[in-house]
Amino acid sequence: MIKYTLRRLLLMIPVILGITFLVFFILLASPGNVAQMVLGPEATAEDIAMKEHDLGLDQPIVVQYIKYMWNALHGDFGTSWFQNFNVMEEFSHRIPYTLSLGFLAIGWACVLGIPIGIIAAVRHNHMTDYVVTFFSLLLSSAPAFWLGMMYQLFFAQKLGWLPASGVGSFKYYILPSLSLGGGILASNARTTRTWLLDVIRSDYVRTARAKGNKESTVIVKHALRNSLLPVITQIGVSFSIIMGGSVITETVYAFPGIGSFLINAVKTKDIPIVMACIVVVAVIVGLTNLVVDLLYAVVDPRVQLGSKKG
Amino acid sequence: MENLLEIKDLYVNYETDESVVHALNGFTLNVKKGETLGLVGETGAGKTTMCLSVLRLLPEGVSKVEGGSIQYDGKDVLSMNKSELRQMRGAQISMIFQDPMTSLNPVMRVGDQIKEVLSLHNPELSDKQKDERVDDILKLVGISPDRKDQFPHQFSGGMKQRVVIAMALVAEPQLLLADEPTTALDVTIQAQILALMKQLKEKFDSSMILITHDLGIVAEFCDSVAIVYAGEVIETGSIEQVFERTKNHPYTEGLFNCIPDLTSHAARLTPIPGYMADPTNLPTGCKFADRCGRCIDKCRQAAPEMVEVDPGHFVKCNQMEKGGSGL
Amino acid sequence: MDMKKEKTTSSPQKKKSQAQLILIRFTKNKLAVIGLIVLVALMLTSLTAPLWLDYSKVTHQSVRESFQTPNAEHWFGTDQFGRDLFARVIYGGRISLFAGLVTIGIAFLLGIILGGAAGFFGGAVDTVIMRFTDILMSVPGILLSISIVAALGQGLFKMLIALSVSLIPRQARTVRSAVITMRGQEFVEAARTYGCSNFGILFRYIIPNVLGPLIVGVMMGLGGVILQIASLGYLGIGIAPPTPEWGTIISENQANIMYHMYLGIIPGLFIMIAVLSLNFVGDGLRDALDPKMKN
Amino acid sequence: MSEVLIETRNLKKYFPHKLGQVHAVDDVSLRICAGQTLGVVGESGCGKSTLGRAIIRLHQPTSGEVLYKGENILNLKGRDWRRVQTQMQMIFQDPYSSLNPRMSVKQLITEPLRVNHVAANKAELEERVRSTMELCGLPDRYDNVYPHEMDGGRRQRVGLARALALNPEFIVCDEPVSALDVSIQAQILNLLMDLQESRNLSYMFITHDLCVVRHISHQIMVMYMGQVVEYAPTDEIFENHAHPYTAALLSAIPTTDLSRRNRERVVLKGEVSNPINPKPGCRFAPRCPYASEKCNEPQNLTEIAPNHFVACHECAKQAGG
Repeated sequence: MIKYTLRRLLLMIPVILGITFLVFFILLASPGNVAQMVLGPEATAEDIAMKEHDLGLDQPIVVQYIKYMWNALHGDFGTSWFQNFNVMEEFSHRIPYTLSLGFLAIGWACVLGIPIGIIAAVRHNHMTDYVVTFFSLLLSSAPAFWLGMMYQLFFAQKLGWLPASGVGSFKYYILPSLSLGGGILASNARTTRTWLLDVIRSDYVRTARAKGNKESTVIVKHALRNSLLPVITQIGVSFSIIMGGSVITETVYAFPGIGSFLINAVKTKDIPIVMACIVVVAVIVGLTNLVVDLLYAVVDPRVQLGSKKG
Repeated sequence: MENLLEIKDLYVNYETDESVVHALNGFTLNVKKGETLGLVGETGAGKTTMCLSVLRLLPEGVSKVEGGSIQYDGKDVLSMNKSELRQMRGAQISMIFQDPMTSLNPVMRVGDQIKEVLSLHNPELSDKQKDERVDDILKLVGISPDRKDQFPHQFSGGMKQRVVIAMALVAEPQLLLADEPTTALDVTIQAQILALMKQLKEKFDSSMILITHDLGIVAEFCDSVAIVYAGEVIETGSIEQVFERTKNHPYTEGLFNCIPDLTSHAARLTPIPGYMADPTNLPTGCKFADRCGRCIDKCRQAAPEMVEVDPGHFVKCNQMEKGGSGL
Repeated sequence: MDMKKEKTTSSPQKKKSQAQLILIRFTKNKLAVIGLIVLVALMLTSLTAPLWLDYSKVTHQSVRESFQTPNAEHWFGTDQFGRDLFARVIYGGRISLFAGLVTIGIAFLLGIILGGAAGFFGGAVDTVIMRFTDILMSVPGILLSISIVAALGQGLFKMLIALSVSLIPRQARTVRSAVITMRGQEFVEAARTYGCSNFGILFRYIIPNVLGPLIVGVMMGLGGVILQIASLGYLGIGIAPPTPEWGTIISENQANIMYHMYLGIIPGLFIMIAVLSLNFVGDGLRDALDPKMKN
Repeated sequence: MSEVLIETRNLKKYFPHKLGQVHAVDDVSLRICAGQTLGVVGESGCGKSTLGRAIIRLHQPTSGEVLYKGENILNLKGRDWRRVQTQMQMIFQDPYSSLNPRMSVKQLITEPLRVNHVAANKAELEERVRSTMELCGLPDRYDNVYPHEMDGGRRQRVGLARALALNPEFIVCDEPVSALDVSIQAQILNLLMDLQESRNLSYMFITHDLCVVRHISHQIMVMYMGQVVEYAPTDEIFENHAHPYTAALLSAIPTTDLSRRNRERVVLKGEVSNPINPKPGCRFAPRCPYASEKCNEPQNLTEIAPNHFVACHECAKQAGG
């Protein structure tokens, strides 16, 4: 187990280097003079040259990248070009918010999504099945930001049950996490339903019935565990979607995570923040995928750790 | 010996969105206590449907029992309620499925899957006693008990089928339904498994229906045989009577001729002409008429009745008379 | 013998051809049919929009008519500048559907080329392409698109690039796994025995058999792209205003939806209906194509 | 004996595996004469399918030679290889996955002709497809019937017609009747034998079913875990086989002849061992009732009777070879 985890961690490094270099290259190799943007339109030529020297923009991109990554390794993600605060410091405040929102959203998606999927599968071809399929498709077709706005409009502004935006006690997390996790809740329900239907038709479930088991035991003890395997992989994939979604949901709810932080940085081309965001998210997604794979190996005896390709 | 299982005139259909499949059309079969009956038929003859009907495991919504009765040990299976059915399955009648690769729960230990049968049907046993029973049955089927904590994927095809047999026999059922237990296995492993099943059947003195498409297996492992074609039993009798090959149903005769048997030196096999009867639109009268060399008009109009050509040897053919060979 | 083998196919009289079978199964799925009708209606209205709704109505401002709730003259009411919401939503649809189709088209084509090559040739080609997709997929798609917009700036064309870059890896992955399963089939081996070339096998044997599930993937993918376009629009980094786009319309009116709910609800509903109908059609098509789903 | 059509010398095919090499086909030398059928028999995993595919270079062999009419074909390229390739065809076991579901019967049979540009013009192409379909019992109303509309027996006829379209001289039949019902099986076997007589075809008939192989082959080769254990004319194998594995195979086959019902049986113990990096010597030793120390040395095929080879020093000694 540990050997496998170490190997996976080592394998994550080239991936993170790859994505960071790619984004770094795209951001810096793009048209438009960055220093000009930072100083504003009336800056003189030598101001721009001096600024470029400060930011090290005059060196070849590869050198800048190596310098950037070297600092990043030591936890120094540089300072923001526009508000010149230390990026890492700002991030350390914001990351806990984004993570807690993400985990809560995944929590809703599992706690509500999986049981709904099970009910839909067990009541196959009945009314409940059609209702569940319809609503889960509805939920995953609605844009996350619009969903957020609608929750905000009804539950916060019109009914006043929950705060509309900002952050504070747990109540502030409910609406954002529900709208962030809505799409995942729908796909969890659908995956559970499809796989449970498949497993119910399999031979070993028929054997379980032929032994004299009650239908409920057959479903819970035999069918369910086998159908949860693909759902776990689904949760792994959905965590990276959640990280993406948080950018939007945090903007709707003015939630102080790294998501909303990224949007302003993008508009002003504040490279250090965008880069820091990419690195942090890549690490988080990489770690969660690893955790999900370990969980999968625990649940499914057929998976031998180590023999799985990296 | 009175009959343990009596199936009389059973009709079962499958309704799909395109067509209705008539899987069983007046299926009649009796199994005596302690008897090993071989059930022979080709793909789509209704062999598996029969087993699933006896255990009432037919897929709901798609399948429908149109008529007929199934009597097990004097009780009417079709009118049993859920709890009676559950007591019957696994304890009175148990089933061995064809493909060992998919018949075991892949994420559950082998020992636990066998023990589950005991906890269902022998709740009075303590946990320790159940473990002992599991170890005994595993030894009996030739698997060392210390492998009981392993998972199905760690066993080969042959070993998996031994686990399935252990699971089917651990509650000592009276009737064992074996649906092509060795088709998916190699011939040397098949010999081991069939020898094992014969030995265990005698040990537990249970009756068995061995379903196969291989007449050779029936000749070597069964006491009596029933030949099935298009959802109907068209010939039944003891092994000696049927394999004597003098008073067979034309289809049985056709089967004998087209099997490349070890001892036959014929230059060419004589195949049965034509193709399987289509279960979605079965002909009136005898269903084998189109492929039968000796078909006469009567065969196409009137559905044949079972005729007793010899005591205990029945053939469903319009051209056979009671006691005589007729052909 | 399980149920499937129990049903032998009939004697050789002409059965319904494959296409008819798929059509029958598709029409049996009510939701899919409704989805198709709605989709076609949406496509037609936005395609023919210039014919019956001139563009000026989209930009025409009149303070006097601002914040009108949906009425006879302005079917969807007007926004704070008095612009007709109905015209903006219809023209917004043009952009979303057009951009969506182009993006999913690019992703589909490159997906087939990359995924097909990786799946079919395997070995070094496969590892290189797969490692590259691993890198691109290590970060959520929308983050990738956002960074590309940050680099290239805003605009329709730039957004198309940003979106397709985040879509190509997923599409390549699906194509690759479909090709790998198909490559193992015996009819591909048979094609090799009579000397069919690699390209012949890929395009005459593998791609035709893989197209079915791929089209379902494109349907679902298109829904996802429309959502992403709207999200970028909402975040203000999509298509530069004043070009009407569903996402931008919602973000423009976000401040006023407290008292003028229709301004927020109607464009949102349009996005949902478009994506929902795409998902229904995709769902229906997948069940129709997959013979296993009998009952 | 007519001239030798196909010959292999020390043919080997190893597959790479995480833990080493799987010796699928290990040093196989065989000869097939024109118009003759060689039956290759063995249980699953013995390498018989790989052998068939290696001979027609569907799998490129690791080492050894394959001679077609005396010419080694393993490193032929371009036009020369194409010329030989059209002479060697194959039919497959699973009638459901060996036909492209997207093509009608006519297209399926035309494919080989189209790919090799064999027919001068369209009319000749049509005529050739028509005659091949007729030959395999497929009337022309099947032209635009699709594989999913036919049952196993008819699909196998289409597979055969596709193989015959190029008028090959040699066909590898990989378990062509195993997936079919008994009554349909007999039809396909008779068709294969009739075609052999009328067109002087030679077959390599691969199967696990000894009864079927007895009926159709002139010579039989028994394989176990990639190695040839016994190789002899058909009657020699059935009447006086020497190798214990052949004996076990024969005794395990259930027969409808009631007199043989309680014959003395050779029931093998244990299971096939692990094929990765096998030790030298006889791989059947762990399950063989007569295993001895000498079995660990490599066994070579010794001729104990005219054309009857066996790879076991013990049996060779007993048969006085």
